[in-house]
Amino acid sequence: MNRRKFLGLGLGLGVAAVMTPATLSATNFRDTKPGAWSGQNATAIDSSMKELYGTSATTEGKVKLKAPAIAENGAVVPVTISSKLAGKTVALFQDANPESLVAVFTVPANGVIDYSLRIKMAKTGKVVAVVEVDGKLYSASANVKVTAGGCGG
Amino acid sequence: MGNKSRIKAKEKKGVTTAKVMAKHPMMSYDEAKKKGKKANFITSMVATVDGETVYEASTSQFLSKNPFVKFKFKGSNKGKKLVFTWTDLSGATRTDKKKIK
Amino acid sequence: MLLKIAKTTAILALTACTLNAGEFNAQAEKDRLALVDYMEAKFADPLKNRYTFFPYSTDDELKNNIASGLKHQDFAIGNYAFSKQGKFSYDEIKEMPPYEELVEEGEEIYNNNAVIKACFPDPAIGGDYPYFDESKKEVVTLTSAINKCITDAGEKKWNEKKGKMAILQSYFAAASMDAEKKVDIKIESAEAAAAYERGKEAYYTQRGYLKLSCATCHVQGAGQRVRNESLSQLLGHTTHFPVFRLKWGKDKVANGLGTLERRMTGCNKDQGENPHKANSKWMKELLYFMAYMSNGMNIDGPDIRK
Amino acid sequence: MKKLYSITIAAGLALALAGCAGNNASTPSGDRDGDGIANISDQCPNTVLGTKVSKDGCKIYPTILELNEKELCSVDKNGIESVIATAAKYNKTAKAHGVEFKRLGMTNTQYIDGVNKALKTGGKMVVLLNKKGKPDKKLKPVTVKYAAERACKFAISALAQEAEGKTNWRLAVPGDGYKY
Repeated sequence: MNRRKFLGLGLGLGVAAVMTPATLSATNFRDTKPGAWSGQNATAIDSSMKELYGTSATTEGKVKLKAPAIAENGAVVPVTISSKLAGKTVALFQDANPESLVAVFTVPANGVIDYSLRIKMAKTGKVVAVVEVDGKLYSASANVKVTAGGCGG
Repeated sequence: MGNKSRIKAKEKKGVTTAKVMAKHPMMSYDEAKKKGKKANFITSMVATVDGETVYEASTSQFLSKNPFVKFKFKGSNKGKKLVFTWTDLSGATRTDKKKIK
Repeated sequence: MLLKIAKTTAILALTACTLNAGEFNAQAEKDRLALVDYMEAKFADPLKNRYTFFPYSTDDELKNNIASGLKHQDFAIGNYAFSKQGKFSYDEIKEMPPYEELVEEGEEIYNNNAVIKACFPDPAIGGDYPYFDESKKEVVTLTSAINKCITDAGEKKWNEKKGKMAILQSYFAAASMDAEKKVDIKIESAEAAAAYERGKEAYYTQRGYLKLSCATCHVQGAGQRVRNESLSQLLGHTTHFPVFRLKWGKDKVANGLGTLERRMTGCNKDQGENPHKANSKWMKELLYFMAYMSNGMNIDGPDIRK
Repeated sequence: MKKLYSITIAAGLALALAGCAGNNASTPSGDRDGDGIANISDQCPNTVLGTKVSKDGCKIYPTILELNEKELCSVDKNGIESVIATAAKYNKTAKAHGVEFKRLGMTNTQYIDGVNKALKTGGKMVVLLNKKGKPDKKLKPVTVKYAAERACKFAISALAQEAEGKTNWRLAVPGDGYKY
């Protein structure tokens, strides 16, 4: 990283910190990119990703996605996304529900890309995690089998 | 509105790990239709320490009921308060705090 | 000299005690050790011993999804002891399990209910039930003891399977785990031994239109699959109740917790039999046998299941 | 099954004793009912001629394991009333022994009740119930004949399995009958 870039980054952060109110500084991607969440393009991973990032071209790798191969219960599927990339945002998609996009994280200045969450999957499907670094997308995917779980009672 | 979020936050070697379980039905459109209720789910989660954002997520109806999230952030934060806020589709919001151990 | 006599007598008395207890639980102890041996042998090297223990499992399953080298205490967490895939989700969900607040609620029930508190002054009693009541000549489960306690005080009995009953028991379980209690079931009379034997017979007898015994799935079948369900083992079954099942808690979190009786009724129904009532003699004796099999194992409840 | 057997014997005994009181006339060494057992040892001195009897002169009932459920439960052979009566008879014992069958939401008692209700109202089908006791919309109703035969077989198999279990359950116990 050259000095200028470094300064620029520092300045950007400084400005952000000053300008945003203490509590809700959120960039709400639901407001800024509504097409990624609902509507005809939201139903598939590729088109939803395009709505969110302007492209669906991703490079496999540099992102780790942990998800169970067989979910204990489709209503509680634990997923963890981690990466050492200096990502700005992280997004999670799946194709087991009516719409694809599950969540978008904005990585804060002191943030670490190591996000866990529990998601719902209505059926067997694919989970895709994307880390965005300066407009470039890195991804990882995993298949999760969802069955009507558990014997008895 | 809503019930208190369960928060656990612990710092180790300059990295704080926070685990939060928000209390929310996370009623998706499909579930709402089946139950004859109105869809409502958390659409945004933000966590701050000393006013600085340490976690920020835009979320959907596909997070589990009483959604659990875990995240990490750097910095010397032991003893400070982690402030966690969620906002749902209806506009309701809830903020809870917990000291970082 | 006097001290010496006292000492000798004490030792003698102790020996007599062990001998006595040993008489009545001798068969049970033999059964328990044989079960531990069987499970350890079965999960020593599943791939190598597939023809003996896993005739229906695929290569892939045996190589990638079934753990090997399991020892006695490992079996306490049910099928997660060997199922690698299940264990991943289990560990993730245990990071902040949905029952935590229910345990707190159970503690509140306990602290605010003088009747319960008087009956159970020590909440860390997870490993002591079921026990054989020598005066009434019957097995008492934790559920039946709680219900007896509150009905004796003139209150209406609680649902034996879920709700307050399971929530209170989850606090007992957590308190027992904190106190590092182990399952400690005693057989101290011929009648108790007979109750144990009936429970054992019930466990190993085929029943229902599917002609399954409990053992078909949870002794011989442990580690194998029924559809996509990985079958847990009898050893350690009672250590972690009540359990929070994701399927039970799907609509209402408070319904997620269930007592041993709730789980057993479901299992009994799955055999294709009209299930026995939670407070029936049959159920209590079955649980008495099952709990004995887990003797010496750590209480680790409440826990999560699918 | 043993219990059922002993109940039958007890009932037979009571009948036989009552019978004895009225038939003192026969000599002790005679064989009043011609079953090959002398009156003095014949606990059932009035068995129908030709009946297979045991040493005590009473009719030998087939054990539950000897019953031919296919025959007994055939509606074509016995008529539906007889089949459902057989079902009811054996299921009562199965229930008392805690071994009654249940398939999906339906206990065997509910199968029997369903058939009886249909017979009363002249219905042709039996609606299957879910676990809440309400008609299960996902399952197709079955014919009365099918339900009656199933109820009959379920009742007999439950008892047969119980009887078998008494002799073979140890075969599954590690350290006992189960070898590996």
